[in-house]
Amino acid sequence: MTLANKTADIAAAIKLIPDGASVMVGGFGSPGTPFCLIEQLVKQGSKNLTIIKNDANQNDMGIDLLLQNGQVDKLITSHIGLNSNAIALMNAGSLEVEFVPQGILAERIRIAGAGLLAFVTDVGIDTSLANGKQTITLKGVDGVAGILETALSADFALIHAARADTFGNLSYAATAQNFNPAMAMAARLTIAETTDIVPLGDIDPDCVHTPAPFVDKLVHLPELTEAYNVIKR
Amino acid sequence: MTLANKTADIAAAIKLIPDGASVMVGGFGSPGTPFCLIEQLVKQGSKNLTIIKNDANQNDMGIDLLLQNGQVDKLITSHIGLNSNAIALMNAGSLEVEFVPQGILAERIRIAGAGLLAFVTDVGIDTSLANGKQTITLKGVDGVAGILETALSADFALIHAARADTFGNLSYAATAQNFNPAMAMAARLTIAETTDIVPLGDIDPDCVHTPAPFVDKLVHLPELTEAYNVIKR
Amino acid sequence: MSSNAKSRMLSRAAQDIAPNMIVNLGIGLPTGLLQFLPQDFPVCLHSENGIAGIGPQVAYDDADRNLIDAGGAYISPIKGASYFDSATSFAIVRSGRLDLTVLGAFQVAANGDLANWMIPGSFTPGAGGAIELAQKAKRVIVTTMHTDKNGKPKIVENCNLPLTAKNCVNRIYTDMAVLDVTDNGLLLVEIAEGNSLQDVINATAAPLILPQAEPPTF
Amino acid sequence: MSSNAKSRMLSRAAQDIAPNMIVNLGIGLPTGLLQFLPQDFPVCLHSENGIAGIGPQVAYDDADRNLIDAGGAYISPIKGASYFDSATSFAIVRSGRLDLTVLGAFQVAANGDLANWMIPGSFTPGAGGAIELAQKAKRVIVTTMHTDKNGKPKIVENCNLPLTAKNCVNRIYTDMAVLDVTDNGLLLVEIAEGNSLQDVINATAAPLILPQAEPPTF
Repeated sequence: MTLANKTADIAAAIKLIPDGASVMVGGFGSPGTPFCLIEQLVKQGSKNLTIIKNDANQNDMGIDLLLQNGQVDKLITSHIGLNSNAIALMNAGSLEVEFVPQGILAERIRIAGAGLLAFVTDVGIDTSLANGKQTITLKGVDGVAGILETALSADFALIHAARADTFGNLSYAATAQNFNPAMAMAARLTIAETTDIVPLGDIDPDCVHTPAPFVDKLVHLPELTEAYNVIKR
Repeated sequence: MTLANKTADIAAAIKLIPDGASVMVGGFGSPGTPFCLIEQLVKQGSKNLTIIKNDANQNDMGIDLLLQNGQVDKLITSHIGLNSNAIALMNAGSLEVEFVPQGILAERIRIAGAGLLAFVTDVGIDTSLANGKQTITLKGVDGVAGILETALSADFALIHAARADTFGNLSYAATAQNFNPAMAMAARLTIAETTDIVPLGDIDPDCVHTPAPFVDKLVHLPELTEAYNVIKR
Repeated sequence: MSSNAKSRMLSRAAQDIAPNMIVNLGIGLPTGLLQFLPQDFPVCLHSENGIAGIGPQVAYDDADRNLIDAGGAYISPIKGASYFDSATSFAIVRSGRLDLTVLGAFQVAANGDLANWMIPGSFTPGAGGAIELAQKAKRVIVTTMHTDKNGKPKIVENCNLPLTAKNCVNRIYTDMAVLDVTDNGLLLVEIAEGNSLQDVINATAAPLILPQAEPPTF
Repeated sequence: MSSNAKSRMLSRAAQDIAPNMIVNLGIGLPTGLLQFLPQDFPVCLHSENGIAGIGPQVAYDDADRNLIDAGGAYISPIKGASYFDSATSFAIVRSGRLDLTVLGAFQVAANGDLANWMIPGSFTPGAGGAIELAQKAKRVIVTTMHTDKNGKPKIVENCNLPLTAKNCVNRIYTDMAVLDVTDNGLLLVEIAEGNSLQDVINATAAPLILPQAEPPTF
């Protein structure tokens, strides 16, 4: 038995993303953000996107470039406090923002990746976060048990990995892991970028973070650009 | 900052398990089964246990020793086909068995470990597996969406790891991983056994399978007994 | 089933595996398909106990005690394999990443219902991972003897055993025939050498849609 | 707040960290507690972006670009650290593995309600991980200035800002006092040096339960 080679040209991979697509983007702050894939999506200009990302990066980098370029209709996120442009767009009514508590966001994505429909949690049950959400009572238990949080899937996931083999097994470095594993699972088509594509067998099967069945396209980056460095403040 | 040393004597660790406890036991077949912790529990003789394990091991090994010793009231499992003793006890009415589809069992455990209450799935929705279970309709969606599967937690988890550091970071080998990571998360007290306890810093933080916050007690095994070898057939 | 008939069935079923599929082979007969794939065939074999990239089985003396498939056979990984926990393994299954699963059967119904995990009163081992495999793989094929050891048909109009999953089977390979589950019922696709059309009809407890021309043999 | 008052507050709050706790320090003021722990103090610091075992912050030039805390500061791991994904990180939080979290606040109510993520109409950045930290850590302490920059009390009878979590705060450390949330309301535990009892009462918009004896200073 042998395994498929999933390496692809960056333009060809991003070309798959049409107007109106929903796109998950890995990263928590800068670490794990697929800056090169995002920049290609900016260059390509796909419009009316729904972007799902933990945060909105900082001004002038990462998904802020998509926001500034008017490509995004809706952002599903946990926190945009470091991006004043995103806050301004939201306040001006030109960007719809759905806020989700961070761990609930991660779990809604993971649940979708696990092929499940929803989960029940007591997180936020006594606050305005529960407004408008379906509540669930459990058989044999008095009172409302929790809020129903629905699975969050997407058409595409853009992933940044430290390392990949040609079949698409991925490993991440330190806190660059964050949302990438769950997003790779939850998208109908997952595109991963990395500077380090190694031959089959060069990643210890015990040290694979994202198994290749979750990865569809693999883009080789010749080098990391300046954006990958955490911003000085 | 330094980190706690969680190593414990096997007798002292298992002593914590009282009569009537619910105990998750890692392993799928032999790989990942904590045979030594189980044997200590047999020696100790705690009674009226609820055991949660993917399978019932094979006759005369692993949790079959607990079954034969009359220590188990209830077994929650996905498959007991390789243990004729377990099937006989079940048919005789002296062992209550709750069958759960394997992936649903894994997810009910993981959901508990993730501090959530339940999840919704369409798995088994059109079969007798749905009998007696709560069904859920989703707001704005016609018809029944799925079955509510509740989180499955336990008082204790018994885990077999290939390697651990003294703080309790665990790594597993090959398919011995199986149910161990989710069970370590889902128990109120997690006891892990391993032959290989290494100093802090000797496990690459990127290659930790079960982070130490999920592990409470760490038992050092001087060696693996014959039971750890997959049975010849 | 003669070992010839079995080989012919498995060899024919192996043709259902297209290049670069992700495939889960159920315990028992289905695992036997492997021997009929070319050695360098591009396919990723998944086993629900936590591996993608299964290679050849290995003898006990060479076995890694931590490395088995879901049936308990000692296996080797191919280059590019990955190991993962059970929750992730079934995330692969339920999220539709399996292109194909090959399962055994107690009964298959004309509408694709599958019963393969329980014979009430005689055999109740639990379903293991079969329910999710049957319900969630993109394509589900069954390899089975056409009749049980008492000669009773296993392909039936309606299953009377508890179902593994409804309406899930796409194709059935037996020692006697290849059958497709269609919206209109079971279509006879091929007949195994040495069997007549009437043999197949007699051994099947569901109506068969017959092709216009003489069905090819395999 | 003078840097003296701030140091005093953080130094006092640091005493809330018992040996071998697993602790999450919120963004901003709470991170400052670290400098008041002995260098070899046994504690596991968790950050929700995916690390347990945070060590000292590092300068930009020495930073690993893949290694930050949830506030974006460059950090180092201590020996025995682990990295994990966001879903696992919040599994640690929601399953009650955090012994303690230290959070900032816009408002804290007499019953322990916390508001720290949204000022409608002026600041809506999203809650990040605060909701789950506040609701699920075994012990929740708040470090905050006693009043906002306009001198308005932040400790109130009832929050009028959207809540992060209800009834979650156990103790409040400010530049003026230490207050415990009890079933009967806020108990004044200690007063910061240089403040009178009346100063604290004046700066607090909720009734205070006063100790029998003169409260100690810190």
